[in-house]
Amino acid sequence: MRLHPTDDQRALRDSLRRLLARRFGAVALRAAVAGPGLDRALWRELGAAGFFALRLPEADGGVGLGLPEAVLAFEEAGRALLPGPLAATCLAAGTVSGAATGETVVTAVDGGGLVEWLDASDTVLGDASGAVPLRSVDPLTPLHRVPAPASVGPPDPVAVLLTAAEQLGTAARVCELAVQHARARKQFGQPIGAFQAVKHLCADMLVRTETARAAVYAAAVTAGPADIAAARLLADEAAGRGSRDCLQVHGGMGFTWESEVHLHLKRAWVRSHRAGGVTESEELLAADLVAGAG
Amino acid sequence: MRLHPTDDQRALRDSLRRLLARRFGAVALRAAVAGPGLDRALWRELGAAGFFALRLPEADGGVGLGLPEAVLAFEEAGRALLPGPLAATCLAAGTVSGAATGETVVTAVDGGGLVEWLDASDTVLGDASGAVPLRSVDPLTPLHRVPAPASVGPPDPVAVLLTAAEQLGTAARVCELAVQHARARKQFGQPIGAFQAVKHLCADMLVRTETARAAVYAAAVTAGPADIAAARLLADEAAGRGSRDCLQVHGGMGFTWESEVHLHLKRAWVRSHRAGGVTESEELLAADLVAGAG
Amino acid sequence: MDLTYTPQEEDFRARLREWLAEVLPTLPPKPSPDDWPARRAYDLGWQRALHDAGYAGVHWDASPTTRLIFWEETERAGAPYVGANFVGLLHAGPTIATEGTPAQRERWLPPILRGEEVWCQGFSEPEAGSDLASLRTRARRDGDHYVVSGSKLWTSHAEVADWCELLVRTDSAAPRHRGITWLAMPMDAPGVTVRPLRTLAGSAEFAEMFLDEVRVPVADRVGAENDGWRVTMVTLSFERGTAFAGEVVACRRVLGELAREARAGGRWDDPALRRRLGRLNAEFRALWRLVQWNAGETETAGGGVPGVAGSVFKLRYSHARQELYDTAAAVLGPDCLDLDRPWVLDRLSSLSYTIAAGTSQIQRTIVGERVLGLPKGR
Amino acid sequence: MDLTYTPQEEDFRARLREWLAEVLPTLPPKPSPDDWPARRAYDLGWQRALHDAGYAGVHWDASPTTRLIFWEETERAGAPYVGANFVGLLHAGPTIATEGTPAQRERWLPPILRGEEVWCQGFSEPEAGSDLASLRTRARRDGDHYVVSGSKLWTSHAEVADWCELLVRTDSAAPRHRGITWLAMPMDAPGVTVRPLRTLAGSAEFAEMFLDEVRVPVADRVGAENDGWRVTMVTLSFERGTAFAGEVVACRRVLGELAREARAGGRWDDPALRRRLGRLNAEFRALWRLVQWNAGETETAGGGVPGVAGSVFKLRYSHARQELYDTAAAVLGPDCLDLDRPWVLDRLSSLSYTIAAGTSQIQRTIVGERVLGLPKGR
Repeated sequence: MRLHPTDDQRALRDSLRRLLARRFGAVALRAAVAGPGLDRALWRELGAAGFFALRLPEADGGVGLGLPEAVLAFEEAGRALLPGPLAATCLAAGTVSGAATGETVVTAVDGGGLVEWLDASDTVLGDASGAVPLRSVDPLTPLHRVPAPASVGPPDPVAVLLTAAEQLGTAARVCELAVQHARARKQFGQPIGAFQAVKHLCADMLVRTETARAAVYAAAVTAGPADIAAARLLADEAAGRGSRDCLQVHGGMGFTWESEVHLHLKRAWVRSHRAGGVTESEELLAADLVAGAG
Repeated sequence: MRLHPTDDQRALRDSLRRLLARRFGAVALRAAVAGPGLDRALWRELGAAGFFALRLPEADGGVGLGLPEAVLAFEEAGRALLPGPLAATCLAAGTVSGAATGETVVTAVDGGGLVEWLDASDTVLGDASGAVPLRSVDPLTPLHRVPAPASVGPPDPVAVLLTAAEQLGTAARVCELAVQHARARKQFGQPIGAFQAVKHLCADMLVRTETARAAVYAAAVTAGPADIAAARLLADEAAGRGSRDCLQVHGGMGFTWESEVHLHLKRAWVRSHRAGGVTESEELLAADLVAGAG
Repeated sequence: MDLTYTPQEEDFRARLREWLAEVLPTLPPKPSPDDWPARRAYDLGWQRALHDAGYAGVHWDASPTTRLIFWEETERAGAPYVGANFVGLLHAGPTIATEGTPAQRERWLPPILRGEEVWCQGFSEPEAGSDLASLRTRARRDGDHYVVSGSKLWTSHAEVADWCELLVRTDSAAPRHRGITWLAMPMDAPGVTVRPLRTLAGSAEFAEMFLDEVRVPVADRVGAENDGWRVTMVTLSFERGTAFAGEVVACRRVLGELAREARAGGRWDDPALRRRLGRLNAEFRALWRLVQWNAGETETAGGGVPGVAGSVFKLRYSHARQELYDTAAAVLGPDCLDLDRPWVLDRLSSLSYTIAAGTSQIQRTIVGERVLGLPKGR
Repeated sequence: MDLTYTPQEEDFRARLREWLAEVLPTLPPKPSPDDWPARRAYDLGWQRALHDAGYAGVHWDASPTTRLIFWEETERAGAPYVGANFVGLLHAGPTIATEGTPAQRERWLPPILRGEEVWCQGFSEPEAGSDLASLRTRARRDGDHYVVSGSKLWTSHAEVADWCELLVRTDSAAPRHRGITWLAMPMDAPGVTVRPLRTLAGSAEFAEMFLDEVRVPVADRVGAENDGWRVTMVTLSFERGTAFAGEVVACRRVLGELAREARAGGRWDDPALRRRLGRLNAEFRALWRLVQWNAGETETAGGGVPGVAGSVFKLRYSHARQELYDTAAAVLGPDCLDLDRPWVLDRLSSLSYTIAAGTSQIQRTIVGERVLGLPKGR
């Protein structure tokens, strides 16, 4: 029993982190904010690296790995603020032609009626008729809203878990950013991270991140609905509160449009509304407590 | 417009504070914890000082003052952890003979079914038949529970406000205790109050206390139900969280039975269940937002 | 404890209310947020109207209670915000009024009150935020001028300002708080470059300002050389007590709108959301009482801790305002991701409340040390 | 990422479970909390039973995963707590095992494992709580003895202990962390006075201990003179990773009981309470995963921050446990004021979780400095 990623899993994570650093680093991120649009070349490169086909059996042209590997990949995507309907395309690999290779970009109508990246996608799953564009709070996630979304069943647990993994990536990244800033920025003659008020904010960010990490990784192993719901709640909290605390640590510096921090907060907000939102997960976990108890 | 107590009001408050310091100081408090029981001599002394008859018109033998003075008196009682069914007796002055003078101790069945100091009281308002004693969490508040309390109307707003005033007294007192300890206690070569983690806990205690104070005093002036509900919520929070923060600042020292801190926390818990509890106040304030809006 | 207003105050309120009812419908339409010259003209026009009606000096001369009534009534009536007049009316002006020479007061104060000149604030720097006293913008004497070089950050309305209240370092050998001087710098002086600073809310309210050998006459120094820190602190907390009165009124209005939106949208049936709104009602009622408390605080200290006003209010209010807009997001559901819906942009803006004008961390230290008397750390 | 157990571990679990099912029904009834001698006998008896069945050394010899299974299964089965054996098994014992001489190991370890001797901990002092290194209890050499004077606080099971692991100052001139020595002191030595310390929960789990010229043989010193701080730190975090496994299992059981109580009492219809219980379910599931994570952490560090185990877990768990019992109070309503109702006393006890064994404030500093590498304050 070892919840830590294996050597192979870490190698996969590291190679994806390198790919994203090379193809979607700080400069590319800023360019994407300035001129939104999906980078299809990057999308195909991700496809070639197996990003969308991780869980597809090798017989079907996939990588033949499992949820743990997908979770690590999505954690990296979250860390890098990689834009696009990643989860929808990943889930469509194997059913929608070209999704696995990154040729086809697939989006989906969410239960709440939102559709991400509708204009940039080749295929949309669900009924998006009458969809109207919103002015999205997240400059890297164009949104449409379907006026009267068809009542759908409970969200796909895998979609919930992959979203949680992205939130975990944000949580880990904003903790890193806060610590970097707290070490470098000096006020009152010392790095601000030497002040307990800042140091303890950072510590709490790490605690939330590592607790969420344990929950997300375990849910990737068990794939149980309650474990996934728990992972979602913990990761949402770690990403949302973490981004805010990171902003607080950055002070005025984090409020500039050029800063990466607010992009994490806004993306965390977008993700927290996916797949039923947190209330649905809370209710599932409440019901789980009395399940089988009559 | 000046929400601060007037000179007369401060004189009244100061004289009551002196009376309580003399008659119910640290030694008497500890003795009361060791051997519970209502000090009838003190009760009569309070009566003689006008504590129960503050709001009774002079024509009826009262002091002829108003809610503001009663609130200041109850704040002092809360500060001192004065035991006994103070609010019930105060509300009964003018209707129950001897209540105003402190000769008669009056308790009441609360809406939630609890009765404080039943055995020590001369008169009980409401139907206490079948009341069974609890083992009270607060060593200075004996409790009975009525098995099936008669459905009562909404709580008397004055009772709610006087309870809020007691909570304010606790909030102010635990803030003082925390600051005293943080100044005196040295660890790592300096007073612990020099550490931001402790200093900021204390600052937040003060912020909660002073915000609650403004709300409680204003409610005493307007006597409006929404103002009173707001005062209750703010004062409950200031007392409950303040007591806990005070405990945290005291570290191990606050955990001894001899410490005053836990008595404030326990009394704050008892008070938070009086008169409908906080949920009722929250609902009243929610309804207030849409009142008259159709 | 007294919440009644004097007949004079009630009269002031009645006259103000009457005047607002008359004048507001005659105002030109609000300019676009991106049209800076139009915004300047609009804000100055409003100040001129206030001046002509006798309300220009309310912040400087009137009692705190009168000021509170002024903010309350203008917000209730939906009058324009102080806008571009903020620094002139609420900071530089009072500083000059207190510390300036008669000639300086005569030169600068009337144009502020009449709505003729806009001021901006050149205090913060890239390396001097919370620790303002570490500012590095240098000024050296050259005859009867100072020559100023450095950069400033978070300067609001810099694009349309006529004057800048500027803190510069005139003695780099002196202890941090000593070698600072307060200057009035004309924004059209050669060497001043202003670059808009876009915030996370997407707007460009603020600017960076670069100063390259800018010449400022010694005669435009307020207070003594190297005494600028004290000069600034005299008025830095000016208006803290009551200037938020309007904002609290605005928050309470938003809260009512939220409750009605929740009822219309069906979310009112969720008791958790309803109680959260109820708690916010308590919160903003209490904050309003705290504003009233603070208005009375300038007289002799009574119950409560004296001097508690500014930082206590700011700590509580910053948090409450963020919670207000987080609750708005809960009311909106997925629509909270749409910048065109009400409150969404406000939610983004509210994120700065725990940072701007002293972070919550700094405020807690102030409360801990100056109000509670806790010792400074080593 | 792997949550499967090895066949050996599964076998261990199965045999343990079987043995527990056999032995637990044969245990004598639990003694009254106030009957100290009976509690000592009960706790030692249970340790003896574990020893005879081959489980005594599980904390010292087995893998972290095996220890986790041990805590999980004993808690699930409702086995007795470690009780009076706590310090011997989980602190003094491992310290002696690591740092003691062969003769010391032979003298002290077997009686701990066999359930024959009880140890208590003499670390904290009235003036040395969070800042343990400031301890003042002095020991001076007198021939082949130390002569110890001072006082200790929060010594649990002192009334029934045979030995005390004692930290004393042997060099008051040395830097704080240097002049400290670790001694094993017999509790029946002349000059030892124990006074019970009643806590806010009304119980007397703890004691104060006064030492007046107590003579301790130099031979009973573990480690070198003045090296006691290092000796202690070697094992202070021992078991942090997995020792809480049983408590997390217990909290999850309580949570299920709370949900059922809420359903029975009608409060389940309140969505706010229901969701709060749902959140706690997430919380304790995650804490369980963190325990499992920590069990795997002793091997080479993988993803996540290495060394994160103890303090991260304690910070989160302390808060979660307090929230659990606060939620219990919400489920109970006014009955939460009745000490005879379940969870009410636990709520009081849970208040110490953010203080005992390092306050949350101290833990955050540890995480900030040792894990995140943030600088120390001046």
